[in-house]
Amino acid sequence: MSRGGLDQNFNGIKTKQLTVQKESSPILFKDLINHIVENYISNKKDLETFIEEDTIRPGILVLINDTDWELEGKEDYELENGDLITFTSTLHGG
Amino acid sequence: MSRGGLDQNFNGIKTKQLTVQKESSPILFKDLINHIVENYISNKKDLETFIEEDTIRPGILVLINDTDWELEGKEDYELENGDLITFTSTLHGG
Amino acid sequence: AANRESSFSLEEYRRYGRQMTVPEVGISGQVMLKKSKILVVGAGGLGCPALLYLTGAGVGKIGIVDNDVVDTSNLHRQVLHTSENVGMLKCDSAKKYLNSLNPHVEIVTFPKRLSNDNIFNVFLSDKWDLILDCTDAPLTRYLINDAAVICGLTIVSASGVRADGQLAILNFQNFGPCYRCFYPKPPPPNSVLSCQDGGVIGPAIGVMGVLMASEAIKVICGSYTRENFKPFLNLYSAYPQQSLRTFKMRSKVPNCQVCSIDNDKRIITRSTIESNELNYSEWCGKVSYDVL
Amino acid sequence: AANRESSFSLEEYRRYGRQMTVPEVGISGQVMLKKSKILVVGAGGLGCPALLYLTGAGVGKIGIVDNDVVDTSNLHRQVLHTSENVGMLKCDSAKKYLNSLNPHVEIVTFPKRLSNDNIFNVFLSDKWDLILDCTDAPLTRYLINDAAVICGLTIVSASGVRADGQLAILNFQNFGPCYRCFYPKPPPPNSVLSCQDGGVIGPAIGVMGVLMASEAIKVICGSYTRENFKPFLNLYSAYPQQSLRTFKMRSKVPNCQVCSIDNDKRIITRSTIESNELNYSEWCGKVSYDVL
Ligand SMILES: [Zn+2]
Ligand SMILES: [Zn+2]
Repeated sequence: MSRGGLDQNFNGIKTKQLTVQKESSPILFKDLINHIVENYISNKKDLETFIEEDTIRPGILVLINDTDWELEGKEDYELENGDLITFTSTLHGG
Repeated sequence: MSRGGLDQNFNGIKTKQLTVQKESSPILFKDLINHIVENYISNKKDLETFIEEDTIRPGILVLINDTDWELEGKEDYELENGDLITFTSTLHGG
Repeated sequence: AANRESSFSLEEYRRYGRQMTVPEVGISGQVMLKKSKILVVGAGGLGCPALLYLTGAGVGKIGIVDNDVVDTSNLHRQVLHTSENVGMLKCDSAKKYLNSLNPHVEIVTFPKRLSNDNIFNVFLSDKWDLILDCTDAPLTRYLINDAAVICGLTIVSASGVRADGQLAILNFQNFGPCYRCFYPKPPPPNSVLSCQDGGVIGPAIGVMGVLMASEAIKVICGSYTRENFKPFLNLYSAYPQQSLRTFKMRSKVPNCQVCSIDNDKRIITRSTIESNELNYSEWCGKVSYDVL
Repeated sequence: AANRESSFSLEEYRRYGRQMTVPEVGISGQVMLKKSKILVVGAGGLGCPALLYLTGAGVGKIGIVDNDVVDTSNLHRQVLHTSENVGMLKCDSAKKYLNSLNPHVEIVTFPKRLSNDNIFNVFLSDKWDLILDCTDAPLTRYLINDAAVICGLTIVSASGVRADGQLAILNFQNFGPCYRCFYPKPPPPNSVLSCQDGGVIGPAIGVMGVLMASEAIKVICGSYTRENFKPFLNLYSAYPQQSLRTFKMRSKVPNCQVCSIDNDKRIITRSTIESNELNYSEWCGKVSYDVL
């Protein structure tokens, strides 16, 4: 699910299978964001690194399967079963 | 469709979209082999490199999507629309 | 200089023959390589392998920017330097080896740390065809990106930490997206994203440097054109299985602060940089900083 | 030798510190690297980068097998050799640089071409933990595979031509498939698959060598176990977009002529090799040859 620095936010978990439930379909990307914030981010500082103005911080790349979420409608993307979501930030080493 | 030396057999074509037609379904891998032999292999020497005893030569690896065809039933694998088939042989450089 | 003429000596034919017979390079590509000038910023974990393969490939002129000296802790991954060269400037250590690898390549060094004050001098010191960003400090990436966009230069950019890496081609022919299009905002200072020292496995960062050399060859030889270039990001991971994934990325962002087509949106300019209005301060160890 | 003890000097802590902080290696992995002995066959396009990163990483002992001398036409991709070393044995040229990169690593050389007569001497010359097959002649790959299986050695094997490469781990702990499981039959002589000289782009073969070093580190540090190891084949391609695909491969083939669990099926043995019953003759330039 996450890679490149960001896995620190999630206790070092790199790939995780999530089940997001909601009363009415479709399930949108913004529902996934809420689900992650509520269930996987434990402290406030990590929250600030990940979220800004109720969406993913602009410094973080969100990739839906093999495509930048900017090309997929961002928060309004309709999640499909089996979608692979990758979060990545700039890496700082060289 | 092909990579690593074998593309020489197909006039340097590396990836090609094929439409295999047959009167009755399912279309099996062996139908694809016949289709390739009939339509894409121009001379006898190339045929010997590719085919032996009516199937793919044992020195050639056949990969169906991300899996060795040995794990997928070989000639009897039922082709699905959009399957990516890769042929590769041992490469000889280092 | 004589070594950037378009004809080859017999020795050069021998040296590059195996590479010229590959259709994607060809003799015409070899000529383009010989005529090209590439500026490599950073002679560390990424720069070492990139420099080795670019020098081997016969790039005409290579500039190396690095003000750091070789330290023992570098040597597990910065394989162009040796134990005997500990304490020497990395750009000098690199130049010495590269000259003996391929005397046909002109190597020039810039033993300085890029800053608001000197980056345009360095980037405009010659007609560079391409910048390789092999640096290890995120804010330097913004500085390099901004100056390259303003100078109209394409960047091959990579980075890595632990066992992972990223690679992208930025500002391709002033037409592809830039670093700020991808990352408009640096992570907050002292966050887990910025200051950790995660360590790094030698061949994991090494592979990124070699991939950069391949991309540089592809850019110089004209494999990418405005017609076929699609913005992308590669993610490499060494574990559990080595993988290199390719992501289709956004185009140039219309309101990007440095590369926007719209003049009014482009608030980062040479003068805002050189006047120090824009402060690319140190990434770590400061509670606040001021970067656009 | 003293340099394979499990304690580290302060200099070694400094040298490997950045690598030891990566959890996948750790201090225990660094100890395993120091205690390990790796035999690298071929100091060419694959061997050069693999040797650089394995030496940097602090493998205890490295053997280099190569009877070839450095030629100008090698230098675009065999970046561990220099123009000054043209004419020198590749294993000597490599050893000289590697000693100065990391004096803690013991480098031994075997300036010979592996053959039916000498391969067991070389493979049994020490307690090697791993073989890297960095050779460029397909029939040598069969010879190395057969001897490694018979000696119970795991192989990290890669190859490449033009802009493409392959990588696999073979005979993993005498449990994974071997080269003959994948390729039971070599292509017919003089076919397009065997004799063409396709040329090669430096960083395309270079990347394969660096990937081999990563796999070697993973094998030595115990990242792969009998429980988690899944047979795989990596295919790298530099064009149009750099890609590294991973394919899930067959397990050990029951009737493999060299690695079968069934004694009766294993018709390739040390004695069939040493008696020259099995003739791994030259790949090209012969109309017929006799290999199982
Ligand atoms: Zn931009
Ligand atoms: Zn076998």
